[in-house]
Amino acid sequence: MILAERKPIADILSHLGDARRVLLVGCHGCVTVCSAGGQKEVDLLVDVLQLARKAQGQAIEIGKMTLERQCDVEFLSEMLEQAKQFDVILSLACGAGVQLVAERAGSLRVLPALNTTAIGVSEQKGQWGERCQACGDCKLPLTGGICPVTRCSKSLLNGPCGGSSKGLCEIGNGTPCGWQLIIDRLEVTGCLDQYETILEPADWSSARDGGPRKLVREDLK
Amino acid sequence: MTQLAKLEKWKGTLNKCIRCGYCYEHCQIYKSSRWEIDSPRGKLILLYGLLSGEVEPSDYVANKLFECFHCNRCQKACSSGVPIQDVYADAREFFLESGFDVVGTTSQTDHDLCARCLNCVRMCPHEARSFVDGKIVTDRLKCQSCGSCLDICSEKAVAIGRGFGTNPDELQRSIKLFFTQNSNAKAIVFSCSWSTFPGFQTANFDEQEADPETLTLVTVCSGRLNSQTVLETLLQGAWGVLICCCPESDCAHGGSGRAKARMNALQKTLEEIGIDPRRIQVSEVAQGNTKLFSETTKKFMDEISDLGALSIGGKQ
Amino acid sequence: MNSVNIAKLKEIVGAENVRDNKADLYVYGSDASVHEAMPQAIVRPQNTEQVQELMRYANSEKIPVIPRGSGSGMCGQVVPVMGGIILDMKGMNRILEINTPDGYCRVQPGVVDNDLNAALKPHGVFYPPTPASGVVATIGGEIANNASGTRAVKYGAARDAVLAMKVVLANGDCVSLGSNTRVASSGYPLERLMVGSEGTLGVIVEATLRFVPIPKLRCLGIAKFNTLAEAGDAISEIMGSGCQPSMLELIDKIAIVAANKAEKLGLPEVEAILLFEADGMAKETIDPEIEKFQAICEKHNGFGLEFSYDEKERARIFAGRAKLFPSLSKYDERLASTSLADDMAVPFSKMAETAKKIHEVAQRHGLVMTAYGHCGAGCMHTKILMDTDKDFQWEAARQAVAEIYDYVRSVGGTTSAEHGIGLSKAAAFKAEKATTLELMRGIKKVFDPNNILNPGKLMDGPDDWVEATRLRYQVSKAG
Amino acid sequence: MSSSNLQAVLQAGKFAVTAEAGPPRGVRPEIMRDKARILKGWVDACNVTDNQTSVVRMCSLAACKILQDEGLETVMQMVCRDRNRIAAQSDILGAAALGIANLLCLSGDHQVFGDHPQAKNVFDIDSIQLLQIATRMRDEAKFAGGKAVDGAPNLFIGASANPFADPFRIQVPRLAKKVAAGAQFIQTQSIFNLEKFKEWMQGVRDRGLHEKTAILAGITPIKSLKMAEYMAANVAGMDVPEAILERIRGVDKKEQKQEGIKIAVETVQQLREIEGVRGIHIMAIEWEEAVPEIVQQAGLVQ
Repeated sequence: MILAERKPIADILSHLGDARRVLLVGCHGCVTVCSAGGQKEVDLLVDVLQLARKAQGQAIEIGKMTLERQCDVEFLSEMLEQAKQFDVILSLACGAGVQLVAERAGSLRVLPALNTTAIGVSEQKGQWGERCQACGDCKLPLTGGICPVTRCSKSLLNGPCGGSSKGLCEIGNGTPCGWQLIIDRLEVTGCLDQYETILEPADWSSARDGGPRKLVREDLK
Repeated sequence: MTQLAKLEKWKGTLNKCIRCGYCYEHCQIYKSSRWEIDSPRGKLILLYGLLSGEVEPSDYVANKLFECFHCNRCQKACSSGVPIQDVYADAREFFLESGFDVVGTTSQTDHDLCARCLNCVRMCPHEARSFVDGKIVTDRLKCQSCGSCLDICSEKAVAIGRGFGTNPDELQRSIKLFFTQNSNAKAIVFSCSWSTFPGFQTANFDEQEADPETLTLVTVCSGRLNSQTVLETLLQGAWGVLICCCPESDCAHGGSGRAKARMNALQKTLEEIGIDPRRIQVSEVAQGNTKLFSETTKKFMDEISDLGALSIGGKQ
Repeated sequence: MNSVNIAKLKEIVGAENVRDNKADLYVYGSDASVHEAMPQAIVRPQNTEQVQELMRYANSEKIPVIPRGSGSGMCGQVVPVMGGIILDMKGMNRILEINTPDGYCRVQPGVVDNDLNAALKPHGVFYPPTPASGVVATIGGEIANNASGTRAVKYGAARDAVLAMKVVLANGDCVSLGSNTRVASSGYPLERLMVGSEGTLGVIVEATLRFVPIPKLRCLGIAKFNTLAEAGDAISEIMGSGCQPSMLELIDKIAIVAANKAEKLGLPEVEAILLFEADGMAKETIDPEIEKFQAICEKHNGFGLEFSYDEKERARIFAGRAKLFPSLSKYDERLASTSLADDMAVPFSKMAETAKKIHEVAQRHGLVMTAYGHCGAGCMHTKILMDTDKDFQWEAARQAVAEIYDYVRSVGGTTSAEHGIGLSKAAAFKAEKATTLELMRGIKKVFDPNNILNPGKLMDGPDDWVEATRLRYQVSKAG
Repeated sequence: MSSSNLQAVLQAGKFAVTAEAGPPRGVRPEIMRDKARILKGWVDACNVTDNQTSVVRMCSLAACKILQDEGLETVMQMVCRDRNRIAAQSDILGAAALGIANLLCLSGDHQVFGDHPQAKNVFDIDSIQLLQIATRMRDEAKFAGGKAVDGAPNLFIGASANPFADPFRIQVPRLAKKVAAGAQFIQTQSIFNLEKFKEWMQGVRDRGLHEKTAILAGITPIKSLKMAEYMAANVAGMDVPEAILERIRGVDKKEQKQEGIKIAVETVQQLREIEGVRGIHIMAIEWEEAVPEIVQQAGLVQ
């Protein structure tokens, strides 16, 4: 899923400036699964904004909706209609959703309430971790199913570097060494011999470096 | 063992219940409804009637046995030594096996709203929630109605069958009423039902008799109290919110730890928006420690009285 | 049994305050006694007007009405032997007024005793009866049964604390009895007649109660005796000593064993234990009394004497007595504690003798009976610990109860000190009050011509309580 | 054959000695010239670090040129953190053009350690891929993209190795990869745990790698207890046994430097006995004066 977490309230308030009528829009998609932008989080943010404005002695009028998803135009139309009576839309969607709304919100300012961080998985209660950088040329077949681009802090294709110690990466905060995970996987799947083949420099043109990607399926047009 | 046989073995024990009613004051469910069938004594009498044939098993009767917050205060208070929770457990098994599909106070999931994010499955301290055939299912024998899953759900798809005054909407209704009716109202004290709360059983004051500054509300496990209820309390005009929970070591549901983590996050948010974080406080009060409960409340009230009301504008 | 129009009841009190399904009826069909019966409906009135309307309806249809507090009575006072409607008074549970200058408070009947005292505490006063069941009993129930407790020896029973009340009669009229004054001599004190009338004369909808200041200091002592007689002599001498104990409790050996098991107290399992307490404003006045009590106990071979002012210490000393009633179930795994011959009142000097008599009767009938009570007030409690499944045990119990009350009458005692008559003590009551039964029935006729208020109790109570109702225990005809 | 003196020394079977110098965090060349004067004559070549620990310093290319002009042969270190394959090849051409004879290919420390943790890192290629690219430019005069190089950069190419990093069982295979990619010489991480190093060298010899590449054993003289404890606790992949720390703790604060030199010299002498060790690489961080002392005391003067 796409991982995201709420921006610090102080930032949201400063971005809102003195906008009086704010429409909060949640999303039932990934941001609900990682407890960042679902209905509960919208309701909570409504209360926090009201309290904040009350503390600052400024009025605020808040509308709230939670859409099925904000990354499909069809789900936006009704909300955009209602948004006309507001000064600004504060979207709790991931970065993609916020932008699709912004592209269609005409003169209305659209602000993100979340920081989108990664494509990832839920690792345990209250903890999610990044798994994929969307490089467009999946390396997993070569590394036992563990991604060197994402899980290694230096995206080494021929790791580990000299800083790997006791299974952890040199950058600390408990980050596991990507290549330790890869080597363990290769070993357990009986493919450790693959380790000594040198992986050629990657072709990054399919990744973000090649410019914003577009996925076109002629067969579905 | 035939289903009824499972209860048969408790007949001797049920005789031990002398129906003295000393368990009434301990049961949050009875105190909320005040119908005697909702008290531990009432439920034991029902089981007795089941064994003697004077009461037919029915959804209504089965549901009574599933309406319990497992706080175990009745069993602890029963000097006749009736192992009430063990009797209940067998009775629940009997009802489920006999096909009575009742929910009582166990947690239920609205499958249309549910985003299948499984956060509630991970949250459940009793492993009572699981994902089966595309749906979240509650094991009603394991569920202890502690409500840990209540707040974690981003879709607000999780609900406790019947709250007896402890569900979020019920709490918010009591809070709203308290602030509209009492000019002197200042704060809400949320207490979990294991942690001590004042002995008021069922009496309440006539309006002019007392104009209390605080209202104590029971949330069953403090881990079930959701952040929004606390914020809405401040929005209602509360000067502060105090949460009394059990010491973490005593909490059977891991609720104390969660309550502290959740309120800690809220305090940071308050700080960010210029409101003094001391307006939300969590403190541990072990079960039965009435003295500590009132001392804690008093200290809290002194502190927020200095802070004054959440005035409009200016440093809070 | 006349049929009850449930829709009418719902019209009067609102659907959410009426229950008529079998499960609820079954639960409300019993109290802490050995009896049970099925009511036809349970109604929870919210105010006096609703009670009046209910009574007008019931009176017109001649449907029995049984007012009920928490149902903690031990003799079947609220068991609906004639069916009918149970008035669950817990719907009327407001504390209406605390008037410290005039020294009284006004409460509705559904207020629980402990809650009232919790509300009075900040004012430095308490409602005196303080029965052990104060954790659950309601004021209405306590008044209907003239409840009292450990402190009755100094502060009296419910009847001494009730100044006035509002009562709804069988015909629905609401009358005010008594006055909010400490003393009154204005005709028949009908409010005192209502106290102890067990719901047979009217429905109490409001009561004005006197309260007494919480003493600054309390000192509780304990003395152990090797024989009941010695304890009994100590009781009489203490009561005659000119000192005023605020509590004087007797506990016999069986009660001690049960308390030890239930609360793991480790009390010495002697024949008798006396608990004596004196309270007041200053140590100077309390110490002499405590020393006097100690001296009297020692004179009668009392030993293991302790006393303390400290709250925690006092709670420890009192622990054995505090929850004795439920603890008796722990005496023996096979036996259940039943409320039979559960209380009686005898002159102080006869307390020890009565306890001995109880043990002797129990022995003869192959039963286990304990004797304990507020001996300072002459109130003796017993319980029969029996195997409730054995038919012969019930017959033995019936004979034992009859013999005990014959003895009580012979020493000038009375059938009940505080628990009331209900069903299980009706026979003894009728024997004791034989000469005034007609007088009482006349009064009942005036108050309740159609006999709808808690019929089949007191003067109309059964002669043989074993057959009076289906005993709530499953009495298998075996053995 | 490149014009590298280091390569010549190694090929002549002599025990090579290299050192390391960190360029200044400014523009003054004389700082490098001072270091040249200290090291000249004592070492066969001197490494110049490339923004070590992600801290901005004068670039390795310029600093090497300054040392070369002082007559001191250099080893230009190149990390993959700060440049993609285009910049890497362009710097290689520049180095060759300016007569720099040796290249050390490194992955580089993560920018979180340095003074610009907000920076975007590159890592277009890793150290092994850089070895391949540099070797191909030299041997086939071809760029990574396949086009011809106008005059091949004749460099003596090496890499680093850390016998103390985890997982230990992969360190020898990893060395084999580096050798296959073109590593002609290897400078190892600082050695304090000789047992572990010997175990690693055994693995190297078992695969005959010690004949395919020249292994120079890394030495860091301990300057102070604080530095030693820091290295032990905070530098990932650095193994400083408790015994070494005890030795430093055992001497008076003023003596700690001398004790550091003593340990270094002892280590060198033991390293010389290990079959397959073809020289040592002295990393005297900001303490260049220690190099002549160690070389002299360890009897390494040619």
